[in-house]
Formats: sequence, C-alpha cells, structure tokens
Amino acid sequence: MSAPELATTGSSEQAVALEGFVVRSHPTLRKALRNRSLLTGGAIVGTLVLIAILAPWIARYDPLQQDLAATLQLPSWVHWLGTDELGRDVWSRLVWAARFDLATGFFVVLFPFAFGTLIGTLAGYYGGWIDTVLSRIIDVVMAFPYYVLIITLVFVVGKGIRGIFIAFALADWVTYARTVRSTTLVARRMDWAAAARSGGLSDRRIIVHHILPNTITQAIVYAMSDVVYVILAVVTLGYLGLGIQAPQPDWGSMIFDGQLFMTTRWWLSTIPGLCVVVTGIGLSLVGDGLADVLRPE
Amino acid sequence: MYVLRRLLQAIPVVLGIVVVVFFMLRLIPGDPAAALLGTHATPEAIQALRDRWGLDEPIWVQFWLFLQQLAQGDTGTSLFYDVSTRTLIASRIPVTVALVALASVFSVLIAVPLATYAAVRKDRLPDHAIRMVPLVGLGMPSFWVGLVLILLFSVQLGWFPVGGWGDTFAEHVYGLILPALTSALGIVPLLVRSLRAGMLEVLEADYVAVARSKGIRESRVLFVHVARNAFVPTLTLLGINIAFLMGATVVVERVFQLNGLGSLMLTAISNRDFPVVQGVTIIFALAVVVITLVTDLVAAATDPRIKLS
Amino acid sequence: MAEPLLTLRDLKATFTVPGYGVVRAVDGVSLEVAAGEIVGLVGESGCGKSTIGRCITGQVVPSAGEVVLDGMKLGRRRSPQQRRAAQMVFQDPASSLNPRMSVRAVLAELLRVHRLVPRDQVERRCRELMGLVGMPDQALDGHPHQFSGGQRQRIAIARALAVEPRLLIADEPVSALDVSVQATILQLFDDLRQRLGLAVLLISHNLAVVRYLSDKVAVMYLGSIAELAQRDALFADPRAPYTRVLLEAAPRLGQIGKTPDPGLKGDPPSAVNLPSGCRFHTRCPRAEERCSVEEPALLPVHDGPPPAGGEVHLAACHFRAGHPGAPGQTG
Amino acid sequence: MTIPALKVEGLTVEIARGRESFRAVDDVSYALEPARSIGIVGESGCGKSISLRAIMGLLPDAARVVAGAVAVHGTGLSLEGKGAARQRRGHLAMIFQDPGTALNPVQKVGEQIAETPRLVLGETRGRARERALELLRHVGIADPERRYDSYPYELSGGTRQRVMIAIALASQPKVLLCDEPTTALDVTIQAQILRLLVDLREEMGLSVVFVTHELALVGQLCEDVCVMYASRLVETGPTPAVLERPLHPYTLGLLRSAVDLDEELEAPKPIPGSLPDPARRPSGCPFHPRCFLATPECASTTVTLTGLGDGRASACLHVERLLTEDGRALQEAAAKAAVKPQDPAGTAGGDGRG
Amino acid sequence: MVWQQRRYTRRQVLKAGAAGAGLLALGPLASACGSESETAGSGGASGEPKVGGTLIIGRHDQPTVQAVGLDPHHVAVSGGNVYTLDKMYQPLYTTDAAGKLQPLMVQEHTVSSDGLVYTLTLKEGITFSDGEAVTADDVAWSLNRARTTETGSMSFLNFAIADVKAVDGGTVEITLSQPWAPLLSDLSIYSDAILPKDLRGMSEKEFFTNPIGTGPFVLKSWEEEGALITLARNENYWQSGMPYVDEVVFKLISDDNQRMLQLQSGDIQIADTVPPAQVESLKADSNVSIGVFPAWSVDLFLFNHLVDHYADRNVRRAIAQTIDTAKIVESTTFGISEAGGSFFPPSLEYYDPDTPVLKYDLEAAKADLAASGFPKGFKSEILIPSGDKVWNLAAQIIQAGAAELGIEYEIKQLDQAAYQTAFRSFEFETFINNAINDITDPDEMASFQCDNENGGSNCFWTNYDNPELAEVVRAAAAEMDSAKRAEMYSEIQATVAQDAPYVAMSYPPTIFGTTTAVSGFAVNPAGAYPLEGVSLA
Repeated sequence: MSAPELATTGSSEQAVALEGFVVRSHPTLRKALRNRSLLTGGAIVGTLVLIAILAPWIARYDPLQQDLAATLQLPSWVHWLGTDELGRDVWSRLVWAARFDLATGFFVVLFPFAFGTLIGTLAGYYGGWIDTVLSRIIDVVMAFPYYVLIITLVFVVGKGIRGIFIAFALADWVTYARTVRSTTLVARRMDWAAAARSGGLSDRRIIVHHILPNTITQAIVYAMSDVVYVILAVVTLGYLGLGIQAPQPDWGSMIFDGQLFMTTRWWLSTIPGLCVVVTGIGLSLVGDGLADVLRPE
Repeated sequence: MYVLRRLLQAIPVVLGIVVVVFFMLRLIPGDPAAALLGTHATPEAIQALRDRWGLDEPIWVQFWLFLQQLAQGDTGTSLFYDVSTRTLIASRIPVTVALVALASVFSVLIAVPLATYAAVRKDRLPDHAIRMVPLVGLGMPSFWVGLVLILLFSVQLGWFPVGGWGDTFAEHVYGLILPALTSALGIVPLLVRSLRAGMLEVLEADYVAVARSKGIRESRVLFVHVARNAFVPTLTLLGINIAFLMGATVVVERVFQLNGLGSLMLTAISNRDFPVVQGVTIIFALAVVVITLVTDLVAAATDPRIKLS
Repeated sequence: MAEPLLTLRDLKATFTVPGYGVVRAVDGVSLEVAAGEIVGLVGESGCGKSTIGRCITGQVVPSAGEVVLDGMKLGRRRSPQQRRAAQMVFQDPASSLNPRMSVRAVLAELLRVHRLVPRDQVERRCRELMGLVGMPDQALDGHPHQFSGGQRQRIAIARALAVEPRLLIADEPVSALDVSVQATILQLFDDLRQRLGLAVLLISHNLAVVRYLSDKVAVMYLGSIAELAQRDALFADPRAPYTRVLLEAAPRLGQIGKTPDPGLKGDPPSAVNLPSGCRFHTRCPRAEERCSVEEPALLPVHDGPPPAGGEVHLAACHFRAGHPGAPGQTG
Repeated sequence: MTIPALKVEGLTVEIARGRESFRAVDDVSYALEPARSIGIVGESGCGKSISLRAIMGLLPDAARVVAGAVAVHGTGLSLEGKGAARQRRGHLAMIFQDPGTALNPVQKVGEQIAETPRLVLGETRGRARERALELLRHVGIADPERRYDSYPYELSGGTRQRVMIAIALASQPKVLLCDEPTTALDVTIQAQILRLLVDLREEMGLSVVFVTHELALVGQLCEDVCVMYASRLVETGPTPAVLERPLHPYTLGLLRSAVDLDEELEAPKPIPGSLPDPARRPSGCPFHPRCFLATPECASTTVTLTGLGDGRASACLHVERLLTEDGRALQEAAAKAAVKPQDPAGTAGGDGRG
Repeated sequence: MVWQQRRYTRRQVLKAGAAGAGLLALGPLASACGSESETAGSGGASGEPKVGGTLIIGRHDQPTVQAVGLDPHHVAVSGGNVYTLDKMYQPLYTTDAAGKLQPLMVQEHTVSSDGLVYTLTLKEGITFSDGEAVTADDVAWSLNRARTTETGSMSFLNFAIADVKAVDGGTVEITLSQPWAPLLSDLSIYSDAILPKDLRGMSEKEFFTNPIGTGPFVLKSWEEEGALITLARNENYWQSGMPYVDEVVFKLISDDNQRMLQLQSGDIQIADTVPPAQVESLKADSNVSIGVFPAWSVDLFLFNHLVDHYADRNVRRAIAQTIDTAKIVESTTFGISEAGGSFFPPSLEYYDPDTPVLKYDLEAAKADLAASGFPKGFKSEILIPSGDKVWNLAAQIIQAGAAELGIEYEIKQLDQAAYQTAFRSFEFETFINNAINDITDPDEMASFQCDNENGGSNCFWTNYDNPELAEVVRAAAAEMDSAKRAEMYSEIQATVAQDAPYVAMSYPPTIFGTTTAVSGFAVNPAGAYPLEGVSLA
C-alpha cells in the first residue's frame, strides 16, 4: 500500500460537523498581563533591577570611598542613610549591593539550574539504571543538610565569590534534578510523548523540543526562590566568616557588619535586611505568577 | 516487605554518604598536624604527628582504615581533642536533637493552624494575609532573626535567657525556646505554602463531602477525615525539611551559643579535625536518611496505599 | 492469500509490580490485520487490549512472541521507519497533544524530520492533513488548550497520519468524548478507511463502537483472546460465554425498562494469579468441572473448511460448538 | 395528590470563575414520586452533577445556590451553609461517579460505613459494626467480615461502588442521588451495580435520581427522564415516551448521535458544533446554534420548559413541528442542506472542557 | 617572641589559635592583690571583699585542649589554656597589673659576678594544692622539665639556662651559658610553672586529669571539650584568705553579640574581648563596667620580603606612608587603641617615644614609590583571618590608601587554620597580625621580630633579613646595664621604623567587661588576669 493519499477536497463531510473553535492571539502574554502576582512581583524585581543597572547614577557617592573623618554618621541630607564605620555612604553601598547581589544570585543559580535540569531530564526520561544511579546520587547529596554541605564545600573550594559559585554549583543542582526528574517522569508517560516516540523522532529531539518545554517551568519557578536562597546563604556564610570579600558592597555583609550596631544604629543592618526580604517577596511573586502563566491549560 | 525495600534502598545512599564525606574532607586545604602543633612546631614534630595519624598513607589505605573504624561505629579519634569522635559526638547530640525536635514541633504548631485557617478561609482576608507569610519569611536570614528575637524577648522583655542551655531539664527547654523558634521560622514559610495547598486539596475531596453528608459533626470531619489525610503530606514535607532544620543548627547554635553538633562541626572544620568533621557530617546525613525512612514508614502506616507505589 | 499487514504471533507481555507480583497482561495472543481492514479489540479494563497496542508501537516490550508489520519484524530497537509504520491515537484528548506545541509545530516537525515532503511543501502538506481530518487551516496556529476534545482527537489523528503509517492503532478513541461528538470521530475513521485504505486496530470496551466500525472483532479476557470472528458472525452468533455476557450487559436503547442481567458474578480475577483451566470459569454462568481443569484453545467453532469469503470463527471455549445437550447456535 | 419524595424547584446555582460568575444550573425543577426513579441526562458541563451536589448541600466553595427550594417528602431542606449536608441525613444520600475519590483512602471501609450508625444514630460500637456488616452483605459483597477491614485501594472498582452504596444506605435515606455511578466501571460490573440499585429500590422503597450521560442507561433504569443542556432542562417526561419520540431537537440529537447495539448499522448522526462554555451560553435557546430547527427568533426568545400533557414538557420554540413531523427526517434534511460550508462564527465557542 | 592574635574581635579563631598553640602563650599571672593597681574602672566596691560566690567568665576563644591534658609545659597550650592554667599553676615570678616584674615564690636572689649563676631563695610556706610544701627539688625538676621536654612550648625562652639545681630545701641555683638580662623575666612565663617533682609519681595522664599546682584554684570539672571549665577554690592556697570566690566557671561564648548580651543580662560576670564597636553602648549600661587595660600588644601590617615588591625597601616605605594610623584606630576601634608608631608598644620597657617613624605622607610615599623598582604600582593581596572585623576594616583602609599609589590590593580572607598555614609557609604577600610581649623584658618581642636567624619566626614570617640589626638585638639581651640596653633598643626601634619591614598600625588594649558585682579585677599588660583578688558583691 502506498502512503495515504490525501484528498484535498476542501470541506469534507467532517468539516461540516466540525465543532467550533477560536484561535486566540498570543494567550500566554495576555495571561501574563492579567496575572496580579506576576505584575506585582515583576514591578518589585523590575525596580530592583533598574536600581541595580542605574546604580552609578542613583548612588550619590562611590560605595568604596572612605571618609574616615565622618564615620557612623546619622542619616542626613548629605548621607540619606548615614555612613558606615569607614565613613562610606550607606545608601550608595545599598544601591551597588543590589547590583552585586542580584547578579550573584542569578549567575550562581544558572549552573545548578542548567545542570540539574539536564540530569533530572536524563534520569526521568531514560529511567532504568541511569535513573537508579542518578537518583541515588541525588539522594546522597540531599542527605546532607543544606548548610552543612555548603559550609564544607566552601572550606574545600575556598571562600569568596568563586567559592560560593562552586559550592552552590555542587550542592544546589539536586533540587532542580529532583523536581525536573519527577515532572519528566510524568511528561514521559503522557500520550503525546509516546506519540512523538512512535513518530520516529530521536530521543534528543523529543527531550529538547517536547519534554523540556513542559518540565522546565517548574525549574524556572524554583529558580526564582532559589535566587533568594542563594542571597540568604551568602549572607549566612558572611555571618560565619566565609562570605564575600571586602570591600565589595553586599547586603549580606552589610547586615553582618551592621549587627554590631544593632542597638545604636539599627538601620545599618535592618535596611539591607529589608532589601533581601523585598527581593524575596518580588521573586516569589514572580515565581508564583510564572507558575500560573506557564501552566498549560 | 515495604520496610525491607526501603531499608535496602537506604544502603547505597549511606555508602555514598560515607564516600563523599571522606573524599570531600581530604580536599580541604590546610594541614591538621601543623594546625595542632602551632607556631613553634618543628617539621619533625609535624611529620611524627602525620605518621601517627596515617596522613601520608595512600588515600585508599586511609579510606580502608576509615571504613574499618566505621564498621565498629566510630570515625576515629579526634586529632584535636584526642578522644574518640564517638564520645565527642555523643556528648553534643542531646542539644542538637532537642533543638531540632523542638523546632519541628514549633514549625508544626505554627504552620498547621496557619495553613488550615488559610485553607478554610480560602480567598478571604485571612488567607491573603497568611499567604504573605511565606513571601516575607523567605527572605530573612536566620542569624538575623535570632538576633532580633534575642534583642526583643531576652534583652528588652527579659523573658528568655540570652543564650546557652542551662543545667536542668527545665532550663534546657526554656533555653531552647528562642533557638527553636528561630530554626522553625526558617521552614514555616515553606510549610505554610505547601500545607495550604495540600489542605485545600483534601478539603475539596469527595470523601470529605461524603463524610459531611453522613451527618457526623464538623469537628469529626475535620479531625478524622481531613486531618488524617492531610497528615501524610505534612509528615513527608516535615521529613524533608528536617534536613534543612539540621543544617540550620550550624547557624542557630552559634547565634544562641549552644554546644551542639552544629557548633562542633564549625569548630572541627576550622581545626581541620577531620575525624570529627567526618563523624558529624555522617551523623547529620544518617539522621536525614533515618528521618526520611521513619517518615516514610509512618506515612505508609497511616496511608496503606503508599506501600504500593 | 496475501500476507497480512500485521501479524501478532503468540504475543506475551508481563510486568512486575513491586510488592504485588508478576502481571501477565498479555498472555499469548495471535492476531492478524489485513491491509485496509479495521479489526476491533474488545474487552474490559485490564484485559490487555491496550497493552497489545503498546506492544505494536513499541511502548511496551513484549516478553515473548513477535510483531510483524508490513513484512518488518518489530523488535526492541526500531528504526525511525519501523516506528513510523504503526501510529497510535489515544483515548485521552487532554494528554494526547503536547500543551506547549502548536498544531503546526507538531505536524511540521514530523514532516521535516522524516523528509516526507520537500521543505517548501511542508506548509501545504500540513493544510492537507488538516483537511483530511476535517479541520480548517487556521487550526494550525492553535495550541491544544484552544480545542475541544473532539477537535484534539482529530488533530491527534492528523499527527498520526502525517508520518504515513501502514496501521493506525486507535485506543478507545471516542470514550472520553461527549456523546454528541463521538459520532463525528467514528465517521472520520470510516471515511479515512474508505479514502486511504488505512488499516486500523480499534481498541475499545464499547461493543457498539466496535460493531459499527470493525470488519473483524477479537474479544479479550484476562490477556488472551476469547473469541475471534468476522463482525457479523460474532455479534449474531457469539460462541464464547464471555462474549455473550458482554453483549447482555451492554446498555441498549432498545431495551427500555429492562435492567440488564448478565448473570455474571464477581469481579475479574487478578492477572497475577490466573485461574486454572479456562480463565473465565470462575465467573462463567455455564462453567462445568472440566472448565476449571482444562484450558480451552482458541479453535474454530465450525468443523470443516472455513466458509467462503469469510474468515474462520474462533472461540476459546470447550463448548464453542454449542453447549452439551443443546443445539449449537447458528448465525 | 401524593407528596413527592423529592421536589426540586427553580434550583439555580452560580459558580464564580475568576472575577466573573455564571449559572451552572439555571432554574431546574422536577419532582420525584416515592419509589420511582428519575434520570437526568446531559453531556459534560451541562450542570447535571452540580445540580445534584446543590441538592445534597455539597457545593464547592466557588459555587452557591442563588435561588430554588428542595424538599424531601415535604420537608424543605436548606441549601446554604456548612450544616446543609448534615441536614440531609435520613433524607438524602449520594453516590459518586468515582468511588475511588469518594471513599476516605486511609480509613477501613467498614469503619466508613459504621460511622453513621455509631456517631449519628447512636449505636454502640458493636451494633454499628453489625450494621455495617449487614449493609455490606446487603449490597452484595461476599465475605463482608474480611472486607470490613479492607482499605479502599484494596478493592476493585465495582466493590468500591458497592461500599459507597452501603455508606449511603447507612443513613437510611429516602432518596438516593446517583451521580454517574457506573461511568467509571466496566460494562459487566456496571450491569451488576445497576441491578443492585434496582433491587434496593424495590426492597427499600427508595427513590432514585440517576444522573448520566447515557440515554440507554436511563431507558433501562428510570421511569422519568430530564434532559439537560447548558444548565437548563430542555425536555422532561416519561422515559419510554421521550426516547420513542423526543420533543426537543437536542434529545433527538443525543439519541441519533449514539451508536447502539440494537440499531441497524447506520451511521450515527452527530450534532453539529460543540457544547457551549457554560459561562458563555448563547442567548435565547442555548441550543440554537447547533439546532436543525433553529430560526432567528430562537436566538432572541427566552425559552422555558412548557408542559405538553402526558407528563411531558419541552423547552423548544418549535416543539409543534416535532409533534407533527418526523424529527429524524427533519434532522437529515437539515444535515444535507448544511453540507456546504457553515459559518464558523455561528458555532464559535469551545466545548467548555478545554 | 611570643605573639598573639588580637584579643578582641577574634571570632572562631582561637580554636585554631589553639592550633596556633605557642602562639597564645600569654603572660603569667599578676601578683597578689597587695600590689594591684586599679588600672581601669572595673569593679571598685569599697570595704572588705566578700567571700564566696561563683564567678562566670565568658570567653571568646576555645579554652583548653584536653588532648594534652592540662600540662603547662606542653606546646599545644593555647590562649584558652593559659587563662585556666595560670589559675592552677604559678611560676616563680609574675608581672603585676602595672607591668612590673614581681617575685612570687622567690624571697630573694643573688647573681654571681660573671652573671652566670643565679641563686634563688624560695619563700617559706608555699604549698601545693594537696597541702605539701614546695621544695627546691620541685622547682629544679619543674624548670628542667619545662626547658628540656620535647613538647615544651616556651622552652626557647630558657635557652640560656645550662642547668638548674636544688642547693638545699629552700635554695635553687640556675647556671647560665652566657650572661642573660631577661632571665628573671623569663622565669615569669606561665610555662615555667612549678609542679610537684616527678608528678608525685603519677603518670602524666593521671596527673593532668587531676592536676596539683600552687595556684589559687583547682580543677573541678572539664566539660564539653573545654567549652565549660569549672575551677574550685584551692583550700590549701598559700596566700591566706584568698581566693575570695568559691568557684570560677570558664564558658566558651564565641559569638560577640552573645557574649555581650549575656554580660548585660548577668548570665556571666566577666566577658573578655569586648568588641570596640560595642564599648560605647556597653558603657551606657549601668550594670556593666568596661575595663580598658593597656597591653604590650601591637597590630602589624606585615610584608613578605620574599616577594619582589616587598624586598624593595622603597616600596615598603611608600606603603607605610599611605597608612594613617591615627585614622585606622579612630575608625576601627573608635579611638580605643593607640595609633601605631614604633613596633614596641608604649607601655613596654625601653619604648622610645622619639623613634623616627614614617608618618602618613602621600607626597613622600609617591616619591618613595617613584624611586622604587615599581614606580607604577602593582597588584597584590592582603591576607587576613576571616571573621576579624577590626582587621577587615583596617585592611580596607590600607587598601584604599595604597590605591592612591596605584597599588591594588585584594583582601583575602582565610579561616584560621588556613591563615596560619599560609603565612607560616610564606604563601602570602602581605598580612595583618598581632604581636604581644608575654613578659616584662622586651627582648622577647625584639628577637621575635628582628632576628631572622634565632628569633624563631623569620622576623614574624616576613623574612626580613638584617644581620646587623640581629646582632644588636642579641647584644642587648646579653647587656646587663639598663642605660646601655635603652640605647640599643632605641637604635633597634629606629632601624625598624625606617626600614619598614612591617608597619605598626596600632597598640590595642585589652578590653574586658564586668558586671558591677565584680570587684578587684584587673588585667596585666601581657593580658593575664589573676582571680584570687576578685570578689563578688
């Protein structure tokens, strides 16, 4: 028998019986524009990103410029949030820290996101011994309490931004891998995945074009809160003396440095703390919103 | 059968943990012998110590020795304190276990009512308010929360000790309240979020509707039908998060000056006291494995379906 | 006689369920589908009918037996061409289409990857495919959530047709659809058979649907075929007691006020511990002692050569030729 | 005049979806005589299940009853509030489409049955157990002693549905509401469950409301039938009469679109178009965009269920044509005429199931 | 040559400091209360001291390591041990709160004319905690053990001693191999503590689990690996009426906030290492007194002379002149520390206030750099231990100053163990550390920091190699004439100031917080604090 011959008779009897339908204009975008979480979160994160980008103009002083004659000044018109122990302008440092922290958060999360998604996809898609081995590795890494692992790794790879980067790369991918693995398992069992396979498509094509677009959503949503976790972990490492190198302005070290003055200059640690909280709120809202918007109907 | 299967599954994980811990720690730069002997140590003295500790043996020999010791339930003798790590760890375990346990209790006591209330009042004001909790809570570093709690409750109000864990059982509990609260606040956001979703699912289930239509009291509907079904996801979630709670002890024990496993680990890692770090990390990881196992088993006992999946 | 398009020889498929046992989902099934033929596979849930479909498309690896399609023996590893030869249409329209891909993306990908048409013809071919299943061209731009169940099922059929398969496996293609829509899909199958000469293996629990579309019908019970015959022979003269029970139990518009009474007790036994002898004997209204001991083979119900123009009517029952003492029913 | 076992009047339910809300059940009224059964037929999303839940007082959070009254043997039941469901005990009981979700997965089935006698009827633990075993036996479960201690997941679909029925019977209801109780079951099991329902009805004098999408089932089981489309009743009447000569184009369409074992092998005739989204119900007669009898006034006139004698009622403006002419012929003629392209706009709207 | 981590704001360090071991050899204990001067305002209750009570001291760093027991002669004794040990054992001499050497167990001493033989007469009535009297045999045995034991921590201080003999029950004779001015001062080091001869026949392990000494307290319990140590009154203490408190508890509280908060809440009565940043707010608390005690301590910014840049004297001088020590102490310690100048702390004997130190002078700095081999500047790094707030700030100030010359510093933080390892193996370019003199004689500091060959530390791990200067240092130790020594030490200070092998940034005092219930508390310049004179209200 030859390939099915296609009659192009226009409207067949079935076309008459066709149920109605509408093809709407880009629905995801419209949904995004109607999603309150996404809009609020987007506004918050957008503002922060804008501040970060415009830091050189918004900051009124060089964040590293010391003025040892004017340390620990109270907020004034000259220094909106006062100065720190080295007479540096706190507002300027806060603004530059936004740039640093957001960039750190996003870049640090990038590798675990990519690697974890890859591993999770492979484990979930191929199953069998690949899955068994990868799952056990994931289990092993998950067995270590988060901070215990991060701290040990920071000792192994060294402090500073490089150390943080590597430590998170090694510790953080498992969460993505686990999430993506389970969503991939679900996706793989969907009929459309079976159809793609029996359509003669290669595994690589099925993974990249069919499975990933469905599974990556969750990873993206988690990545949003993960950025906050990373900022928090950096803050906490700073507290334990393993954090960012001075004099880089960073909310974490500002919280940490400021806590010595908690009783006399409360804002020194509270305001950077609030910045982390606001970032957290913004990114969580974006995450929630994205989850809503990207969820297929 | 299910129990056996779960136990078997844990074996490769435990082995993996052991391997990872051993080799990870060997990668940490810094010589423990030099660290212990200090400024005036001669190279000969350092070498003698290294020989005694077997630090110059090939790594595989060291690993084999380590496994042998581990088989006897020990991770060796602390380089720094010259006592068995088993003794050392055993003396610290009560603090950490009590802290984690109390923190778990607190997180449940805080999260469950909040989540339930939010779910019952879905989309109304209490729900919206409670849903803000995870958003705000997510971004607060626990050492900072701890500090604020100390300033507020210990310094300003004088209700709790500033730190430490006292001598008597009552003092232990009393001293652990703020630290446990600090730890708990670290996971409450996640718990509230997931529990609310889980609770909503249960509340909307048909069997809850059926229970109501039987004519039984609403309290029984909530406590027997809803609670029991919501229990399993709560438990599982808590099981997963206890790992995080344990990690948080590293920070919280420091903030509140508690001498538990977390502070032992921080000290030991600075001292390059490998046997102790090995012991503590293995204990931490094993605890996580055991807790996961126990929560799974309890969940299976509560929900008989789990045994099949 | 021409070589059949699809031949299943003594196909077996087993699954191990942890903590439960080994499930013999398909337990020695032989079946042929000729080119241009629609063969119905009926049975209740868990009888293994879907597993057979999945064995053919390669989603399930048979534990024994062979699948020969269009002269190709389909094994565990299949070339793209082998995979294309049989295409599946699924029951659940909600999961049968990738929610993230537009209809065009789905179709065009298949056309391009397999180089089924020259690159510049892809769009035209997509439209043709849409036309074939009675969907307008604009539908190419849509995403699954924008379509109703029936429309999705049409798109799924178009996707299956895109790779020019020899055989379509339709697994409960209408059971998830609203009654008023079911008919349109059934007609589409009918139409495709007539126009494309497509062979279809129609898997369904719905006897009416099977009766409407099929040329030949196989009734399955617990992993094996209980009865196999040409459509009319089977519905007019069912020989396996199970087939009769099924027909009895099916709701019919013509039987107002009569509650069906299949005379059947209990639930199907588990596929882990198949009953001894005839696997239906535990529930069979006509079972006798022999049935619990001796497993009946699938054998012709009539002695002698097959009737002209038709295939043999087979049944797996010791009393396929008629119950002892009673005259054999004839069609 | 006898007091109906169940009287539903003007039941209207609104469901909030996002910021908008729509009527999922619109002015539904019917009465069920004691020891009789009534079938409610309609396709997915027509509101048939929601109407049952409203009667049972089990509406989801997003839905509320905006009008209507429900009475069982003359006793009015409240339709709002958390206590509504509890008030049904002794009057109404309901069984669900999927016994898998309607049984508490972590409670032994025996206990689920015994709960009502023990906690509501005040029986002792032992008596409640006896009662539960009795009910299990009653619904045809062999070996009830063993089944008492089973969890739902250990049971087959058919057995679960029997357990569900036992739970329903435990509260000694007068009316049993059945929401597609056999849709998830195999035909042979379906037949067993239907048999059981019929037997129970006869033995206990139960009245039954039977919701389904399959006309054939209603035909076999119910004396009366209500056909529902897009939240409204479009036709009611004694089942044999309705099935024999439908007086609404939708009923006719349903009958003709189903393939049936008893029919000659003629092609089923689908109803053109698809179900409207309940939130975007067409104006006038909601069926008009798919109707072969539709005229422009169908789109503008509000139609109501109108009595036609012999207990029958239809909500079709053109019901007199169906009374006088052969509906099948009309339908076929219309289908032939429509082979030419149809205005897609006229059939716009998803079928609401996404 | 004993140097020490700074005492405030060290964080988790000193467990590693313990690592640093000999490193924290802190000064011997001060003399009896009779000579005590109220150096700072801590305490001050009048009248008869009250007897009884438990004194709880919150310490910043990890106390005693049980691994080596409580052996005062052992190398691995750290800062934490010292403060426990010096309450249980005593050496022959001590440093009082004013920094003067005082005889503790010695009644009088004579020196032979060649300066090689010292004869010491012991006071009578000195007993060990088990009630036995201290004899010359005990003293000779102890000093010989201290100077010869392989693990002896500070045995290098005793290098000039050839032999120690008991002449009779109350007289000890010390024979030197060369004239040695600092001898008596050396004998005040805690590690020359007096133990009973042959450890009363016990094994080391037995003895040091339940040690016997002459100090005012005895060990009661050792818990939580030294995080909680309790000492009890020595009922046989040879100075009658003392100590006043029944028990002393040493509690590890490494977190600064915690320690200060516990002090304020009264959970502890004494807190060491008060962060300078909190001094102001603590002073406002009426329940707390802050004691700021001058110390023989100096914070140094040190160059690695093995690195080309810093082998260049002009580079070192240039950088030294970018460091505004006054500003550093102002911003890092709020003026509590004194600004640096000479590498000798001002309170140390032979400190020369007229030392020609390099002052902050950007123009001169630029000129010096221009004259160097690296006129355009370079990239380098500053190594600091992680978690040290003050040094972190100091490093940032140095970083900012050097940037003016085009020298770009990166601040590298390592945890204590890695930090120690790094600078001891010369794997650094510059680092910040602190040196402290543990005894009254400045020879310790001078040789440690100027004698590359014999100083024991390659001039504090800078590898500053100046043989002529080292000669002067050695000569000064052998010189018995005070005036001549003063001249020599002025010369040493001047040479170092001009050569700038390292920069003295500041002289940090020791800061303690006490509750107002505590009286009689003082810290000597070596950092030791005796507790027999402390009482609780």
